[in-house]
Amino acid sequence: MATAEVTHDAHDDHGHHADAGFVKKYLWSTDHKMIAMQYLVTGMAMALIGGFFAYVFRMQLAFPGVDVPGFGIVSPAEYNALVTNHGTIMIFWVAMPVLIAAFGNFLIPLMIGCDDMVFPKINRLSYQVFLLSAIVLVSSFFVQGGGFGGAWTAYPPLSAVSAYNLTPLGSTLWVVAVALEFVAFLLGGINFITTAMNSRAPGMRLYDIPMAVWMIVVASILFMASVGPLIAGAIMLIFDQTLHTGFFDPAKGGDPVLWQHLFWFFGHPEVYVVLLPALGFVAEIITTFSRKPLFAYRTVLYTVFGTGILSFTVWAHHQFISGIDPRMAHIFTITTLLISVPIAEMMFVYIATLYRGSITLTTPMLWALAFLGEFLIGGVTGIFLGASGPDIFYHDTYFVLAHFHYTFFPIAIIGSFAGLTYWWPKITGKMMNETLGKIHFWGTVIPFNLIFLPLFVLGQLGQHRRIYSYEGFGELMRDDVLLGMGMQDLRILATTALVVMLAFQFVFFLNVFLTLRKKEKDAGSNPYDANSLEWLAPSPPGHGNFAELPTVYRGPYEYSHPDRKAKGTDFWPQWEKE
Amino acid sequence: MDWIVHASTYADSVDNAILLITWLVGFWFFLTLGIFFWLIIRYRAKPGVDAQYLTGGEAQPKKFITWIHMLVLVCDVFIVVAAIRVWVEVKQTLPETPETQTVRVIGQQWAWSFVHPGPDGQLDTPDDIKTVDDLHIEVDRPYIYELTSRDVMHSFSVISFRLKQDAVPGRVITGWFQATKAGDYMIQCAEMCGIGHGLMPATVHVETPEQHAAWQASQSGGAMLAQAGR
Amino acid sequence: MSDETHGPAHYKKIWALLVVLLAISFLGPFVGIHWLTLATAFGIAIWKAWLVLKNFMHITAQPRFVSYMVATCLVFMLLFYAGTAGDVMKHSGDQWYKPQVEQSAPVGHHGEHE
Amino acid sequence: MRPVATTRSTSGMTTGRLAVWWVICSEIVIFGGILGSYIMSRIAHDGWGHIGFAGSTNAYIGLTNTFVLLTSSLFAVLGHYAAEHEQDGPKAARYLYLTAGGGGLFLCIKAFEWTTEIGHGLTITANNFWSFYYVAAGVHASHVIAGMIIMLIVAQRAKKNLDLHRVELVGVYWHFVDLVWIFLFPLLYIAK
Repeated sequence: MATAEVTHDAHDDHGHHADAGFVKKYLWSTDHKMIAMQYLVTGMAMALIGGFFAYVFRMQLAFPGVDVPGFGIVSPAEYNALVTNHGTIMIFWVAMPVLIAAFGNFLIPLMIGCDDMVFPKINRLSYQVFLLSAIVLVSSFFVQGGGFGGAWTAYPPLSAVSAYNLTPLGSTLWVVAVALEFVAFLLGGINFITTAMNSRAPGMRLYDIPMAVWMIVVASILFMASVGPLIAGAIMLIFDQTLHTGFFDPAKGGDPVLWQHLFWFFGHPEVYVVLLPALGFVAEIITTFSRKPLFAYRTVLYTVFGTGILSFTVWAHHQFISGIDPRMAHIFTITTLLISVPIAEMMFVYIATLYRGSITLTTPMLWALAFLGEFLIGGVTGIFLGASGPDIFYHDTYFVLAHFHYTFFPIAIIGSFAGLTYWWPKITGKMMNETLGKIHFWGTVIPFNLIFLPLFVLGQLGQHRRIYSYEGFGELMRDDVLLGMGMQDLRILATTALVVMLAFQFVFFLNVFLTLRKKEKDAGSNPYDANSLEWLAPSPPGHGNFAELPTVYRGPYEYSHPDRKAKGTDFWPQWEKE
Repeated sequence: MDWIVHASTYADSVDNAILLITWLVGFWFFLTLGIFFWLIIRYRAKPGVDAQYLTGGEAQPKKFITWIHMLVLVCDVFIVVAAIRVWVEVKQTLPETPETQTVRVIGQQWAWSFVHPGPDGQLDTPDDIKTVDDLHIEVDRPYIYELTSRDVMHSFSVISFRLKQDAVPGRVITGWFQATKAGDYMIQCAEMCGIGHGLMPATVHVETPEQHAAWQASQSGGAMLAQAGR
Repeated sequence: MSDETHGPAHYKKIWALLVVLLAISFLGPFVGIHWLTLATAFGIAIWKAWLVLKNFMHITAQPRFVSYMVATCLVFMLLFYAGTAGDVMKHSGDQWYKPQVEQSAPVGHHGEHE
Repeated sequence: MRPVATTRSTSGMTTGRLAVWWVICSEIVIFGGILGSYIMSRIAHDGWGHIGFAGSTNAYIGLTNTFVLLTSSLFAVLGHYAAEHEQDGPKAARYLYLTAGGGGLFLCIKAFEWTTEIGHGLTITANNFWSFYYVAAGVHASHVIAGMIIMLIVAQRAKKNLDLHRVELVGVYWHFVDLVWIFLFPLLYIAK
């Protein structure tokens, strides 16, 4: 059991590390906060690449054959590579590193009241492997033949045989990058799980753990338990590509459907892997800014576990029409619809948290509420796709695309900005500019809806995905389908909105720049009067995080407790004894 | 759902299932969204009004959540039943009437090949008609398709029929359709199949029996040629 | 972690048992009954796995949740198998079949295979 | 110097042991994916039991290798005992060297076996059985190599009576590698 606790000399000792060289401080650090920043910066850089890709192929769709400023004329091969890598980057190199790795690294030790991860060196290794994977992926765009263009699902035989995909090097590098990335997150994930299980502050029982930590840990467990088959599949795919084995080649007795199962057995839980951390951030934010306890903490926890376990039973709903036995579709329809129950319950619980609260619409709160509202759209449109019969129509249309962007965008972008703006004072010690924050918020969320609502309409009209120009399809160039707009007008609308949204991201970078330039650290350790342990640490937390490692006396959401109100305050931090 | 043509017998079934889901889901969506915005507006921070300490352990709100729980489950049951009924109709039953004909659909990079049974109504006979990117069928006649692929995965999708099925190499998948309206409809490939994925539009020509017979007659020469070249 | 049963003598006993089981599973095919071969081979594999888990890895001496973790992962694999086998393991199903012929054995021609 | 975090154990297990079990869980699903795919393909193809497929694997070599791994596992657990109950670092290190030696012997036998098979034209592309054979055994062998490297590092420290708890951890990992082989043996060599 825990014997040694705080050793002040140790902290002083750590203090000297501050004047180590640049490499030692920023690249070779084992400090969980620095590794979090490394993940965050890498993830944001990759987000810029992914966003640029989106800009290029949206321009091509809106104005087929146009010389896209900053890229040039888009060929079909380039178009395929752009959409493929946009998807891959946004999920594996943006959502995962930012939501799980960056926030997990930053928050877990702070929120459970300890000074670092349990395996700091493995943590550093995890980032280095991740960085390597990012480099491998980016390099795959520049090799001979260009980047891999077989969709992020990489269905063989297209992905396995270079005679079919015509990108012999690009596709292999793509698989290698993805496999390396999985290794990085396995290392990181086991670190997160172990830290949260083993290094909690004294007094912190299971039900005293902040939701953000719970969610990141459950997400890491889901990732760890689901990724295995895909790692196995990636190994087989690499052999198929390089040595021409026939794991997925029907001519050699293999089966392409096997890959689909290996992929989606991971691919569906992956949705929840990135969803859960975002939900965790939202829980922290809406409780803080409505000054209320999280409604039914235990119910949320049970629904998280329920969702997690159910998410392993639904994967084939991505394959309804992809060659699986039609009888299996019945089972997967039922399990998929079942998963709506815990998710709906979680939504209701979050919304119920607002009831009789005292809501302040700060920037992080706006992001958190936008997450709930937008994700709701993503959630309900998922029902259409999870039901086998309607999926015959919807499969591979823009409806699917709009649906999962309504889930992934709130998760990866809105969720990240919610977390980032909320914990920014803790990360840097300085408050962000609220006005710029709100401009950025509205400048992101309104265009976001203008991008993807038209795409729902296009999907409803039967437009398929991953087609680089619709000019050859008469049925997809109709006039006057919605409010006097033709289908091409809707595409142009979506593209325009995307450009506007990307432009508004500079407001965020301006805000970051202005904040970092501020001289004084004006945040204080607890700017929001919040309860969880990270607000005890100084902002920004130094090496070792806490001056004295805290002890926990209660749950993280004790806002507006009647006993405390009598004392004239509406929050009751976890670390205060009385 | 009258946005796009429904030109097959089961297009309406698919649309009706979608419509049912739209109503059920739409109800929950607008209800939730309404409550959500109402709460945000109603409970904005006001000076002198404190938040209430509600942990959700109280009996009243708990009962409320359980209720919603049950209602969602009931909606799910309706959706599952509707979805499965459509699914069985489209994917798991084949027409067995004597006028049913079989066509072979083969995907390849980047075109669709079709093998029509020809005047005798039988596949693998000398009068088979092979075409590329043009499928000719008779209106109101049930067709069974045998779908396969020569190289990579493709997907045979006729939106106006609400028909979509992936073509998997090494696997022959059967299904059916019965067109109800004459006309030309678009076939899209709905599974990423390489560089030319965006460039393989094909057409299904739904013809009246007379038109179809005329087309068959015009093709018979070509069919003979194809046969000779075999 | 200080069980008396976990001394070197105990470990050697378990090792001996494992070796005996290995011999049995090796001898299984010599009886020539196909189902018996499979039953001995896989029954014994599971038994051996349990012996190693319990006696060498001390899974029962760990907190209960460790067993649950391992069991959950195994159950997920069974789930994967159950969901996938219907497509990959079968030659035909509802509305589909694989026209593929069996592969030929490469023995006889020692040489290049693509 | 070590963070306080590493000294806590709120779950009731030491951190290292907890992490090793999580590693094992993640390995279970990786091997589960490979072996599950193999089993499905194997059952799908009746011919895979015959000569030229699994019929051509050398069960005697499989038997020897299983024996070698089982024995090395015994050494690992004896090393664990020496480290934990006798606090005897050098003795534990000796057992670890023996274990790693077992791994080395296993790899040598494997190399001989593969060389013979490849010489007979049974390469990874011969047919899908052999593809699975080399991939499954190869991924397992890479775990053997990783285990040996870790084991030698741990043994170096243990010799100086340092980090003795790691002897157990690497042992648990080694037993898992052994466990995988226990299933690979009937799958690749016995079921014909």
